[in-house]
Amino acid sequence: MNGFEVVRKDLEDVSTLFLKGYLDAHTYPQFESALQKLMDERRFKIIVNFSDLSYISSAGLGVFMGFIETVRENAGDIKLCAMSPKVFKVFDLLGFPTIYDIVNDETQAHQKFTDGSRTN
Amino acid sequence: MNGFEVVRKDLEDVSTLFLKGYLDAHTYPQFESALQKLMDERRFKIIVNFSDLSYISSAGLGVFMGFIETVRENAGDIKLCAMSPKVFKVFDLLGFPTIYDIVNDETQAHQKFTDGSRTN
Amino acid sequence: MNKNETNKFTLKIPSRTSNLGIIREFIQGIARQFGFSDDTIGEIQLAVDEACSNVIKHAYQYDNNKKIDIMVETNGSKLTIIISDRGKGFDPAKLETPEQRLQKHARGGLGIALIKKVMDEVSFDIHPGSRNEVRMVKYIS
Amino acid sequence: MNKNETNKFTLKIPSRTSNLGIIREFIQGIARQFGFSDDTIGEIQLAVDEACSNVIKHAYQYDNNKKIDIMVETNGSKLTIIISDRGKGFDPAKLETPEQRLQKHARGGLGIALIKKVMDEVSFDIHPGSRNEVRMVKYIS
Ligand SMILES: Nc1ncnc2c1ncn2[C@@H]1O[C@H](COP(=O)(O)OP(=O)(O)O)[C@@H](O)[C@H]1O
Ligand SMILES: Nc1ncnc2c1ncn2[C@@H]1O[C@H](COP(=O)(O)OP(=O)(O)O)[C@@H](O)[C@H]1O
Repeated sequence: MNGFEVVRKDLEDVSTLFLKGYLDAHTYPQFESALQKLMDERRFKIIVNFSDLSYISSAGLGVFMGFIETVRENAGDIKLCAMSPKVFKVFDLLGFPTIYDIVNDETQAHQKFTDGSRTN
Repeated sequence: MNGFEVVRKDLEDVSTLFLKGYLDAHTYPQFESALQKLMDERRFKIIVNFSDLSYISSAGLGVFMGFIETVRENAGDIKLCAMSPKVFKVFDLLGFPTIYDIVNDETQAHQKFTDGSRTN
Repeated sequence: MNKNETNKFTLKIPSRTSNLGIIREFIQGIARQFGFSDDTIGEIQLAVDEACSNVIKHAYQYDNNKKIDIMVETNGSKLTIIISDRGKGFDPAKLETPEQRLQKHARGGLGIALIKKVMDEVSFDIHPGSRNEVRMVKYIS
Repeated sequence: MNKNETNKFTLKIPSRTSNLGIIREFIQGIARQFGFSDDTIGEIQLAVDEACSNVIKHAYQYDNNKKIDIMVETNGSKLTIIISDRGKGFDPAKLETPEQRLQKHARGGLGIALIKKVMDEVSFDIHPGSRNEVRMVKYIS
């Protein structure tokens, strides 16, 4: 039940990671290695789709903090989309929306890359 | 979550009790008093509809055992219907199907009263 | 979770029927994590509910101030649960069968029979007044 | 459950991240029974998860043989949770704010901030090597 899964899909130069289940201090290394793999392949335009994520703790948030600098230094970004209100709340409580683009769905996330815009 | 509810519906001389939620050593007195009320009103043709019952323990089974004699002595019966496989299993493990009519749905339960038949 | 590592939980919980739901959820969390199917989880929850209901009713006669001790251990292919009380105890060899109870239309007396039907191993260790234990085991395939 | 009666649970659980899911389910059972909304249950689960993750990582440095002690008490309008360890302790006054962490793009350092945001009261009682406690309270309206 409290399992976790990451599925990746690439579309041109944008990679999307679909997160499913429970992202906590037990499961975050799986997410970390999916992101590390993208770094190794030099794919820096990343969308994380949260639609199937039931739970996140600070261990999950920490993963974003660990990669965002490298990603942005390489003209990329991590766009976050499709969070449930429960998951969004955790990001919001810690002020992530001022640092990260968090949008409603994947289409909007792709748009952000096409427009080249970033909220902050 | 682990709450319990009984709703009663009368149709002519047959009374149906709908059980909802979790029937255990904590909640069985509610079911018992619903049956006691039927006894007081001398309504002995009883259907128990389990379709919304998520859980039953032996405390719930004991309630049936406490009333069945009185009910049958008064030319009535308790017909059980619409059990989930999980709930049926508990009745089955203890041999209830040889003592009680357990049928698929309420229509069949009413039929049993109309036909005047009893399995055992 | 590495299945070959022993994972042992102990829970102390007030002896109240209103806590049975919490006990069932606690057991569900462990049994699911260990990998049992939903059907089997339901059986294990039932066995634990029955044993705890017995402690609340028979060992502590609804005295809310008493505590139930629940120990759950997962190890290899085996989930072991020990439920213990400090009540008056009983003689497990002297219980009627469910068939006898049912034929008599006697109320109750089915809990231990259910535990035995759904668990793979059930044993009792009775020391009236000091420590009465029911120990039950379920194997995972 | 009579809300004005104290209901106190204690759980001892091996210090392993694979047990975090079980801990969250245990907390959910109690918080739901007490009458909290699903949103609030989620917050309480998160706070407990964070505190236990800290014990596993910082107090016991992933040593599986250690145990986390969790005490949960419901009483009146109040749920109190105490999570304790026997590790090296820390100085809760010397933590950076989440804003500082985020601006630095520093990894981690957000757990205790989250606990403080979602719980109504949070306090620490630190005795390095013997007993370090985080105590948190949530009121029910
Ligand atoms: N923990 C216990 N302490 C004392 N007596 C017990 C305990 N568990 C079971 N018993 C005895 O065993 C009997 C059978 O238990 P059980 O099969 O669960 O049925 P019931 O609880 O409905 O009587 C009880 O009636 C009681 O006398
Ligand atoms: N139970 C504990 N034992 C020892 N140190 C702790 C404990 N809990 C927290 N700490 C210390 O407080 C710091 C901040 O904790 P936290 O905000 O949860 O962030 P993180 O765990 O990501 O570092 C930790 O880095 C650690 O040094």
